[in-house]
Amino acid sequence: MKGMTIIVKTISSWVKVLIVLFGIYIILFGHLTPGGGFAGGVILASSYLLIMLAFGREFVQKDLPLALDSKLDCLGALLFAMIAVLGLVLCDKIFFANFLYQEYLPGKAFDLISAGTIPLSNIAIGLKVGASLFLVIFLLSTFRRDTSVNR
Amino acid sequence: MYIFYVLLIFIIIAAIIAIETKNLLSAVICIGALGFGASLMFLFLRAPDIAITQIVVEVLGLIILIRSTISRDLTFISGDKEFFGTVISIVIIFVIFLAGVKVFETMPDFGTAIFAQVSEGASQTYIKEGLQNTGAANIVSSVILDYRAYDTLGETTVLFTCIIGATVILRKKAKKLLEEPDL
Amino acid sequence: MPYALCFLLFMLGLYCAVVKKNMVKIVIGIMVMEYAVNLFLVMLGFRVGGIAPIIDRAQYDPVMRQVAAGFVNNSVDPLPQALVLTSIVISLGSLALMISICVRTYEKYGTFDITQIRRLKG
Amino acid sequence: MSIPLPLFIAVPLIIAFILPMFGRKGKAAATALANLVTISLLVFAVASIGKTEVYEIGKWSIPLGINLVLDGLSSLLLLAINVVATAAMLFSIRYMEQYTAKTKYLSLFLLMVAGMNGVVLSGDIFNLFVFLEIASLASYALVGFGCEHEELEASFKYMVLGSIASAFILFAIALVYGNTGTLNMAYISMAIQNSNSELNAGLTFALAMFMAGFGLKAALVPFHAWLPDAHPSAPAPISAMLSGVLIKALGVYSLARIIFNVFGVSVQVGWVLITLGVLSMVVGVFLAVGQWDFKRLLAYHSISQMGYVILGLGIGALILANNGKVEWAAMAILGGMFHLVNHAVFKSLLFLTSGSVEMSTGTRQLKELGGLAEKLPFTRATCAVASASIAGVPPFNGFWSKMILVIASVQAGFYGLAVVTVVVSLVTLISFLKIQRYVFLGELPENLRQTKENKGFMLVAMVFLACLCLLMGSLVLVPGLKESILEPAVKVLIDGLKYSDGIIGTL
Repeated sequence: MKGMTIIVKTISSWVKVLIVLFGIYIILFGHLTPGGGFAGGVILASSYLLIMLAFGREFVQKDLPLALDSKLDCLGALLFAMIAVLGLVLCDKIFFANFLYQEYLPGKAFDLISAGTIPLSNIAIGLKVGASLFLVIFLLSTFRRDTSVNR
Repeated sequence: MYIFYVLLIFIIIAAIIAIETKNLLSAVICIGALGFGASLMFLFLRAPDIAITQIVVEVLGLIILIRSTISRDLTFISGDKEFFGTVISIVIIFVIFLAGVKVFETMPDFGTAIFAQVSEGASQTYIKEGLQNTGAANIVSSVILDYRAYDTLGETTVLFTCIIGATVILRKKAKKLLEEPDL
Repeated sequence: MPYALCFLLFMLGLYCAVVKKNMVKIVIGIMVMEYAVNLFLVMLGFRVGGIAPIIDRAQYDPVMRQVAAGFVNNSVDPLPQALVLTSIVISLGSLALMISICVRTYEKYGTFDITQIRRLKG
Repeated sequence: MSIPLPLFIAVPLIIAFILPMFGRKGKAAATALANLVTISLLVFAVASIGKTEVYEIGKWSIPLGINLVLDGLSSLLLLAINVVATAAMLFSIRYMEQYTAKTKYLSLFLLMVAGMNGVVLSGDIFNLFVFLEIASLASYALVGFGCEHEELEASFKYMVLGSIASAFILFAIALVYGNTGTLNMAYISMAIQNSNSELNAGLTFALAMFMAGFGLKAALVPFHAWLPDAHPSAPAPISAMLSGVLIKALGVYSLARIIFNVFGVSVQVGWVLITLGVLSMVVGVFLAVGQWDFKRLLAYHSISQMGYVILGLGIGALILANNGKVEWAAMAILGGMFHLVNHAVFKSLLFLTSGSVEMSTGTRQLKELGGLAEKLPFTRATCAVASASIAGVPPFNGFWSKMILVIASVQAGFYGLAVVTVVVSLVTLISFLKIQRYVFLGELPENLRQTKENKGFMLVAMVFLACLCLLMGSLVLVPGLKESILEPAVKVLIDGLKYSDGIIGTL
């Protein structure tokens, strides 16, 4: 797939920035407003999807190689699990304790930096979801091309 | 209240068209309509978190479904399974449905919210003390990432499992010749 | 009554998954079932004239560390919403896995019709 | 030494997240790491025998948060899961060399183990559902791991029925929430006790949906269509896991927990369980006799043997609901539980031997095999042990559990059921004599002259399970073992609704 016309390419490269920003906003403010890691992650994935549709797969492949993408996927999941285990280590042997809020950084209600581990978890989930959903769509769309050559 | 009926009937019509149409592409598009209807419904049910998530998931799910259906050789389908089996399934499903309708009459009415009637339910505490206990103004966020964060770990793992599973299913070569044993 | 309509949606999905013979149709049936369950769960937590479970600055008293009574008495149930978020993710994941199995099967057999995909007996 | 319960889930999860990053070069390291995880989980499981513990995640007291519950039943299942997982993982070291993407395989395997551990430890019904989904989704992907025609077809069939089952279970959870306003199993149980003696319509419907959903996961007879396709199609260690523990952890355990501890037993439920059990036993065994595919035959026997377990539970539930003698109910449930553990061991051993035969010869059609007794002496010996166990030949473990079931049904006055049990056992013996006859005895086909025995860890895994088959009779015969492993599990089920008092009371 070569990509689409110049109009689509120009517009989507602009829109991409907006979508990414919106996704990051949704992730970061997940504990204050509607949204959260999951919705934001899906939005991030769809921004890359837009680029893929407009510019073709090879372009995205250069920008975000598949191997890196699957590493990001593992990393996001690992981060979230680490937040859980850190509670086991730092906070009185309690799995999933919100150790930041309770012990180190209570923050002020309605501030961006508040609620302890909740924003951190949102970021980890956003990373994980964005990477993994993009990965699966990429796989599904490239798979068809390979088979059509084989048949 | 009537908005819920309108939306539900819209959703059900979309589902019926999606199920009965012979064209796979229109079936997928009807699923899109269903999903957006559901998203609106969530918005009217005062669940903005879910409405946002539903709408973005819907877009992504539609792309996944369309990717898999368009430009396959066979977008049109014909006929169901054998007649006898179909009739039996429909009868069984209809009986379960009637039983279900009877059951729902005994449940608390729509719009009365079961949690408000239970004395020591968890939800009351979430609403009253959620902000104080976790520091998050979005109570849903505080439930999924603090009170019930373990569920969310499970949810992340489910997604991870599916992605690993999809990469495994879609890999190019599954079997290889066995070299001489090294163990 | 809305519950019964929701259950009707669930049963439509079940009908589609059991009776149809096209793989994509079966996947659609399962999706419809999952939508029905999600709707049902959120409906359980709704109350008439409710507000979303997100606290405003105006509804919180930082000195007393208390939430305004208007919020406590009117907020809808946050717990089913949290469950539905989890369940939406699960259904998206299983959709991805199911579609990849379908696509791979299509590549092997050249059809989505399960009556023609019958290598296994019984 | 006390082990924090979340480690049962956290350790395999974290390693599973790390493993796909290893890539092709780190395959040996990844394999070693995965084996280390399963072995350490087994050590944890052994260390947790005889303990009762409630662990609240994130310091939130229930019903605010989620709790993990370790009691007799959970620790029995944990033991079974991790024993079979260890053996299957040892077996995969060499067996999975014939497939690509081994690190992903290991990751999925650990996710499945983590899911099952999560299911048996969970005290919250929605959390149970989430972990059930992890285990099921990992198993759908693993069934299709070979990506051949049959495997993909079986995987799709399994996935469709499994997803329908999950939707049923989730709907039932929603109904329970709509009627009781809580998700914690102890609180649900308390709400049911407090309301009045009869279940209301919504909860009855929820119970029916739970039974359909978990029945599908456990492949009881009206819902068994996916099992004979899915279990043989998977790679052999995965077949061992699926037949050995997955259907038990997701199906039977959850069913028993929901019926006995959450909703409480009733006469109707007892009869439904007995009917399902007898149907599964009879239909499964007669369908099995006619099979000519090694693994498919074994898969049908899984249905039949699960029938024994459900029959034991059903008789127990019926006696308890009728306020009969508790000792009799205990006997029946003991038989069921003991057979569950035994079946985990000998069925996984049988699948491993079938994998060994398939790997050496390249086929699993009984008609194409024969005379392998001299070529594959260890496989032959372990297969003979496992066949004797499943058919209930005296010194092996299967005999003891079947005998307990027969005694229990005679005590309870169900003479017909006792006869059915014995007859099904005889038919099982016949079909396993068929396996011995066609695989290991008879004439060696020309193309199998070069067959070599598999060496190394595959043998270790098979011999380990075979020794367990021989020794597990001692679980009921040696007094100390019975009280520490099986009795607590039976007691949890006998105590029924006291489950909630135990958990809420410990606060």
